[in-house]
Amino acid sequence: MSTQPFRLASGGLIDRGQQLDFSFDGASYRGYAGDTLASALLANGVRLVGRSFKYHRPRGILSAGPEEPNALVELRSGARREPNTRATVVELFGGLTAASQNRWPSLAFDLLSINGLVSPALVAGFYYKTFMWPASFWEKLYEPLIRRAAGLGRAAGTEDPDHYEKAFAFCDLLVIGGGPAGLSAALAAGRSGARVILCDEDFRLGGRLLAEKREIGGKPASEWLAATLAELASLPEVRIMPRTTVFGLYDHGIYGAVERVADHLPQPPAHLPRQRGWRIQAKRAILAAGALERPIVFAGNDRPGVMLAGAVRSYVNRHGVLPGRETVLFTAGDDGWRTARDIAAAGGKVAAIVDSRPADPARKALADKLGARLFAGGAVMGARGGRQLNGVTIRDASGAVSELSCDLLAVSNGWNPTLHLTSHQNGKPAWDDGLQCFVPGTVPAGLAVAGSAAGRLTLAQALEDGARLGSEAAVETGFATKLAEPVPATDPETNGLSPVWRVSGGRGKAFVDYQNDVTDKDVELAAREGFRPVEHLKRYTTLGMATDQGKTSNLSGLAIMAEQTGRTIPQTGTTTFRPPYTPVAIGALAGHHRGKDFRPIRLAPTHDWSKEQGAVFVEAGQWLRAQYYPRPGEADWLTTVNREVKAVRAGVGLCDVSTLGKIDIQGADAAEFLERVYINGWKALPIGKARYGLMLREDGFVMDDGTTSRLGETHFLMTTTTANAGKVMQHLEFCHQVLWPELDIRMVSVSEQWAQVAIAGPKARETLRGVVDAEYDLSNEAFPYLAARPVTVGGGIPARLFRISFSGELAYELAVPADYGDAMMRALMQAGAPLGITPYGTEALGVMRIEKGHVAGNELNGQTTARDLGLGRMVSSKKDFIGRLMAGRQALVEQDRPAFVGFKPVEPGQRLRAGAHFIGIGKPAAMEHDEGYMTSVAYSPHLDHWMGLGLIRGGAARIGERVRAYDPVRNGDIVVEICSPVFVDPEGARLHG
Amino acid sequence: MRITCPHCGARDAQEFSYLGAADLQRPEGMAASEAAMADYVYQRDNPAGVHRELWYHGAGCHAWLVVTRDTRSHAITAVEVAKARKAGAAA
Amino acid sequence: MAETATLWAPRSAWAGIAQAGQIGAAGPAGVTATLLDGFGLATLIAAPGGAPALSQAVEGRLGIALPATPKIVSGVSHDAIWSGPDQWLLRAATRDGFSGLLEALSAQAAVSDQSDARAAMRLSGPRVREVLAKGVMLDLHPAAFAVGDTALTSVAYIGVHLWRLADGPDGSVFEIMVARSMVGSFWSWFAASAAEFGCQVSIDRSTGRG
Amino acid sequence: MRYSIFSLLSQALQGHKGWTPAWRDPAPKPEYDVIIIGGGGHGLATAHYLASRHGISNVAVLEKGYLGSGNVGRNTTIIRSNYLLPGNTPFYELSMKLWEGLEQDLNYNAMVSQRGVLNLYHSDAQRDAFARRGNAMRLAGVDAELLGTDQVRAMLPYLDFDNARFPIHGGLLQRRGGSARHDAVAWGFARAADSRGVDMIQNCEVTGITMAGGRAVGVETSRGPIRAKKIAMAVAGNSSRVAAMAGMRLPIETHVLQAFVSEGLKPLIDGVVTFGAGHFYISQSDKGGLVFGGDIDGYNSYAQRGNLPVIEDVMESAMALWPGLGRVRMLRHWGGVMDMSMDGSPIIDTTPVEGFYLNAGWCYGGFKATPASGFCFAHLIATGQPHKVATAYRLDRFATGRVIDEKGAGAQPNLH
Repeated sequence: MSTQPFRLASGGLIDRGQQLDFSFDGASYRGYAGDTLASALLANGVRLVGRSFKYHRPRGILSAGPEEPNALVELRSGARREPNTRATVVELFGGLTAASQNRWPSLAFDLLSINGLVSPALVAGFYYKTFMWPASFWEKLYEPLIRRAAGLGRAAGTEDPDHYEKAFAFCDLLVIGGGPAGLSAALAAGRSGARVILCDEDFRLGGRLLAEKREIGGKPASEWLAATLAELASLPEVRIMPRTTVFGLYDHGIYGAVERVADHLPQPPAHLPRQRGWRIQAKRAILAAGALERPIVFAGNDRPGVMLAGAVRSYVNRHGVLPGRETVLFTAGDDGWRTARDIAAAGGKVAAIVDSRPADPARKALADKLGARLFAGGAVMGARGGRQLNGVTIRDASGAVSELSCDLLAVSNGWNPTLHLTSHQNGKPAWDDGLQCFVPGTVPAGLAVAGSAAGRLTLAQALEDGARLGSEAAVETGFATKLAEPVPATDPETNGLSPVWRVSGGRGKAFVDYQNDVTDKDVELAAREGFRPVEHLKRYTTLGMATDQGKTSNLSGLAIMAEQTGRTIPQTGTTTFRPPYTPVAIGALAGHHRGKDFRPIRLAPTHDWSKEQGAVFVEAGQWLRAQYYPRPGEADWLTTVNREVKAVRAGVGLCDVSTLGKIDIQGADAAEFLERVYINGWKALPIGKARYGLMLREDGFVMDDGTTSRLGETHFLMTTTTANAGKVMQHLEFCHQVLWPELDIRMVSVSEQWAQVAIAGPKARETLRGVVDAEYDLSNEAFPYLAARPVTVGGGIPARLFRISFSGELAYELAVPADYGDAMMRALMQAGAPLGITPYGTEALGVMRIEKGHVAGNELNGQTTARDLGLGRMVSSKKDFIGRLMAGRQALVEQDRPAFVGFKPVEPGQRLRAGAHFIGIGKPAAMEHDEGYMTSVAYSPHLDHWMGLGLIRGGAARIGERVRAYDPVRNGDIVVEICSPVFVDPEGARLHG
Repeated sequence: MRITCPHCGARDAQEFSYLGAADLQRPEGMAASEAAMADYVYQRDNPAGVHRELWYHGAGCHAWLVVTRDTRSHAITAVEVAKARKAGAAA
Repeated sequence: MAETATLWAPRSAWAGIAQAGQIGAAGPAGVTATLLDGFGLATLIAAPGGAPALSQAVEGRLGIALPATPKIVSGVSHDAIWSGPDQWLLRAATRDGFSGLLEALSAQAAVSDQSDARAAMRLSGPRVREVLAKGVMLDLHPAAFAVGDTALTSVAYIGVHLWRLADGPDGSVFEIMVARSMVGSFWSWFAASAAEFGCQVSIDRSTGRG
Repeated sequence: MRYSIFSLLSQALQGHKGWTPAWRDPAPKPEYDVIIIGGGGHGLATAHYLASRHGISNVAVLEKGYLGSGNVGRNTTIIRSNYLLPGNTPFYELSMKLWEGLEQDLNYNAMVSQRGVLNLYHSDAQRDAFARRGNAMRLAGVDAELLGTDQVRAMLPYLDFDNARFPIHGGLLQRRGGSARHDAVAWGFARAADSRGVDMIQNCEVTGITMAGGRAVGVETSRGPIRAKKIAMAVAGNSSRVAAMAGMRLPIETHVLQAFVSEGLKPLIDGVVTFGAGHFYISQSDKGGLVFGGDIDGYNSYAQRGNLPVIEDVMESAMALWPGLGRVRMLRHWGGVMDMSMDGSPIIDTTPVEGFYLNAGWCYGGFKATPASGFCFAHLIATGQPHKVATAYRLDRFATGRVIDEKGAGAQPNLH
């Protein structure tokens, strides 16, 4: 266990009483509660953390926040491994394990660093210019090599053991960022009683206040912070959400956020998710996300030990870690000097300060006070060192070059406002020439930007903006704000800056985009080859396309392109950002919806009964339906289904049909309405009778079918297919509300109210007799085919009985209130037991409907017309209805359109397959000879051979002809005979029995 | 997006399903021409800008709504109940 | 007849889905769920222009007017719950006499019995809003969704009908109804969402009312 | 300059100082033989094939932004020819053949990579529909294999086979399907067309079509008027807007489709996989990012961005298909605007306006079609006749009923 050699003796917002052991690349270390993985690694003197993407250069820790491009690790192990995790935002926990990535065999010795040697050829876009010959080598040789080398960390791939959830929140004001601006805003709005949500990605609130030594109201800023947090906690309508990143801004004030509920723990505690994805609906929002510091492009600027100056202050002041023994500061403005001051205050050594600006007596005096050499008007040309920085090359104002040794180079080049969310709705940032940065340009409605995120970079401005915008938001959402308290004063600060985008003249690569290994030379090459629009620059060089989305690189790249093309930065382009602000775990946005919970499952009221009967279930849209009921000793599903079919045709069977859509239609115009939505007539349907109906889409193709019964003069019950129930309801509502609101139609779905079962077979009536109350006459005369009437069962339970048949047998459908669905099945089984009643599933149902030539889902595929399906005679010519005109279009009434017929194998033992195409015998298997396809097949135990339904050119006119059923994807190619689609009982004698 | 259903109040757009242009007139009756119907079924203005369009509040009150929305910004400026357009007094 | 009665025993929508007891975190339950059963429920849809007459008819019989906006209006034994323009759910505490009532109202409305079509539960407890926030895409803050407000919406891709019944010292009381066929998936969502706070589940077989 | 390993190495030795612009940046001439409106994939491909196959190089491609700024640079890079209907299959197969020879044709490595496209099925009915499609492909000379669960499991062991809401029953595999580097396709076509003299004119927005005697004779642009003998539009996403300039309404709605990429990861998945029980497809780029997407948002939009419901739907489908993706992070998401046609299939045709040619309606399938679209559009522009594989893509098919509706969804664009 190490001794944390770089940890300061005191100070920092860490709990030194709470030691946390962790490991990195197998070595054990110790940190404290309050550390990030990065701060703990630095405390332990670990500098080399990763390898770069293309050249496998050693990389360390650049930043102290979400912009980190270099220090990416694989966090945790096994199924919980999280690749590409920024060490700078990982909250340290006891037992944490992390490993470096993109190196082999080890971080210190990485064989692929050989890429550095051939790097002259590996410039931007090199792959577009080569690997073209021979063509087949791309997939076989070149690409596998590239794929293996590319990528960074390794995902686990195996099932994520943690769970996730979603949540929805609503507020008057959403504050994004818990620094001084955000806290002031939340306080100002919260005091008015407005509902405020404040989210901060950090685990501790305070933003830059945690990293700086500042004063508010004449006292250390930490006191103001503590008092503010305490007051916010006391406000009941204010919700503070740390560890929560607002990642995206969507339409109408909806913000996406991810709350890391348990990422700071070894594992989520029982009953808690790992992360929670939030949809936050905010009437107003204030973006107070601060700013991100900018590096400078110079040779070797990626050496471990080169760090952003503000990050150095974070480590010193917040984490009590001095990341180097001997520091050189390279700064383009006043802000960097804070780093020198804070290092000195912490007892560290500042060897030199290189300030790009001309000499200034005050700065000279300060440098002297800090004991640092000052290179005014100078620049760092290069940084030396392999796995760790060991010195810099400095050019002074006179052009003289000197070498200086150091192990930490703090770089300060001003800050870029964290304006990402303002560009999520295509908003373009605007260039501020005074500040030399992009500031929010067009800002989406409802959003305001405060403090550094707006380019108002001083603490005083942050506090002022927050208070003002927070109180404005409260007023705008209907809350009266108390007289605003004066914004407390802060210690003075200056922000003089003269940014340096690139220092030329050094030896070695100078990186613009660290993570994607894009150098200044790559940008120059893009300019030379005409990839000058900013999007071409990004896409050609991959600048800004890495996991940090260019947070530290986009502006430098633009600046170098501007310099190359003789334009200004804003003429060259703008930086825009796409959501998410930082990468978001897929699991967090999926929440509960995975595995069986991906989508709801619908179960029929008879489901448990079917389960008890040993049913195998099948997905039918959202429903699970009993597919077949295997019995012990049955060899395969076909044996079972054959038994079920035979039992129905010989005796009686029962099959749940509760899943069919049932729509109750009432109103004076109900019959007229049906006339308009179905192709056939309804006005003459007598009360107490059912009729088969077919409805089209307005484009003339079939939408759905089903039986509809007339329960009263103005009362119908429509049934739809299981799959289309919702779609049909929506269609009918459209027809009523949008097309014909003048009709008196009152519709409601009653699908859930009724359990419905088909009882089919010659003994169906006898079975029903034992279930339907005695006063109802079920004789063929009293209750003929297509009768549909209320009955009672079980001594007065209201029920509906329909004499309809999908199987072609004497059949009924009995519907009872769903609470009685289970009982109905038991009563039927009991009544039918002496008759050999057999439960059957959707497979047997399918066999029998194919035997009868009834169309179903495979035929109603959205590409068929009523005419195609042999149902053209149903079409009424006396009325207008949905789809009438379009069904009559030229191409839909052509004689050679494939039409519905049956098929049987010429060799009776041969199996048919749905999806086979029909080819004329003797014709080559080619598209121009394609005559149609098989829609449905089944084995008929009645006929003792396979049978099929399908669509073939010429249709019924070709009955008796033979064709090939060509099924190359299953190696099938057999001869079939075209036949009538009705295989069993074509006269319908069974039906009417 | 949020759509303010005149019946139910402001709801997430996820509760609704979208159909398309709202102001198309179905050619009604036996006298309607095939060409007019093809135009109704297939041709669209598809403006980049203000668009009146039909949404169905399927997860809510089942009302068809006419939403006026800008297809460039997604900003919604009006929501009406479709049925009220013709039914008027009857509803 | 006794045999018939046993054979024709009704089975609740909740049967096989949820049981009484504590789910999720141990200790004091953050939310309490009471599974409701045995209530009567029907859709009433007024004829064009017929809503006032229907409301009068209901008020005359049950003492409650039909709300014109998304509200629930409760009487002694019945609730009228807005469920769409000119459309309501009428809920009765028990099914006794319910079919007679529906028969009587069918002169003024399209009436459809839905007593078996929904599973319902009552939720209360200090964390109830936090549980609902994991699926309900509506603002349930009392300023936005007051006692008596009702909404048709969806939770975890499942259509729900919910209302705020009361506010009490232990948090608010909500009731939520879902389609019978989806109650298993709904419960899966609910149990996962409530687990964090611990949930006490009980079953009220007698009545749909508290 | 010709690209090769030799030019690359020789340039490496001289600091890459000798590379020249990939294309010129010319000012528009007053008149061209052909103006192509739209410098996206299809417009650039059309220019290349006009110049290389028909010898017509007095051509300008007018682009309102930068080359490739539309959907060619926003898609999920999938190429495939696994279509069902005879109107489509030969066209997409021609496209696949052009992809297979693209790098040699263009002297540009667009990283065409045939690592396979697998469409999963989750029910017997879906299997039958896929068999029908696979057989149709085979009849058209396209490779197709119908796999069972075990074969899919062997290829993709990480998928959810044991606890899925919609269990995987198998898949339809086209091994020749795969992906290509989208930007490079645009750049390759642009560079090749430029080398034959085509003018690529960026930042040149067409604001009007100039008509004379019922004929289109030129365009008004942000860079001044330009005359042309023939004017061809390939501006998917904005087709209705440009067609309106010529007085036409189209059977098209503009919708937004979102796409997603994860952080770069070491290889996890080789080919393209599509989920059959939801809207989701995924592949992995050569850089290591998982590239994935789902359904269109479903409402008319020109905003090039979408909303959370569809984003969440995509993530849920991702987890339903492959529960190991939970900790993988989505890095970026974006949107492109699509020409959603009324039957889900494109239009390549002449128009009632003489001299005005239409290439539109690509829905979200335009990228894979890029080479054949350019090839067939160039053929139509040059010869006045449709190319034989594109004869079904007529504008009047909606009136005649000869719709090409692969999904059977009908005249509702957001269902295609």
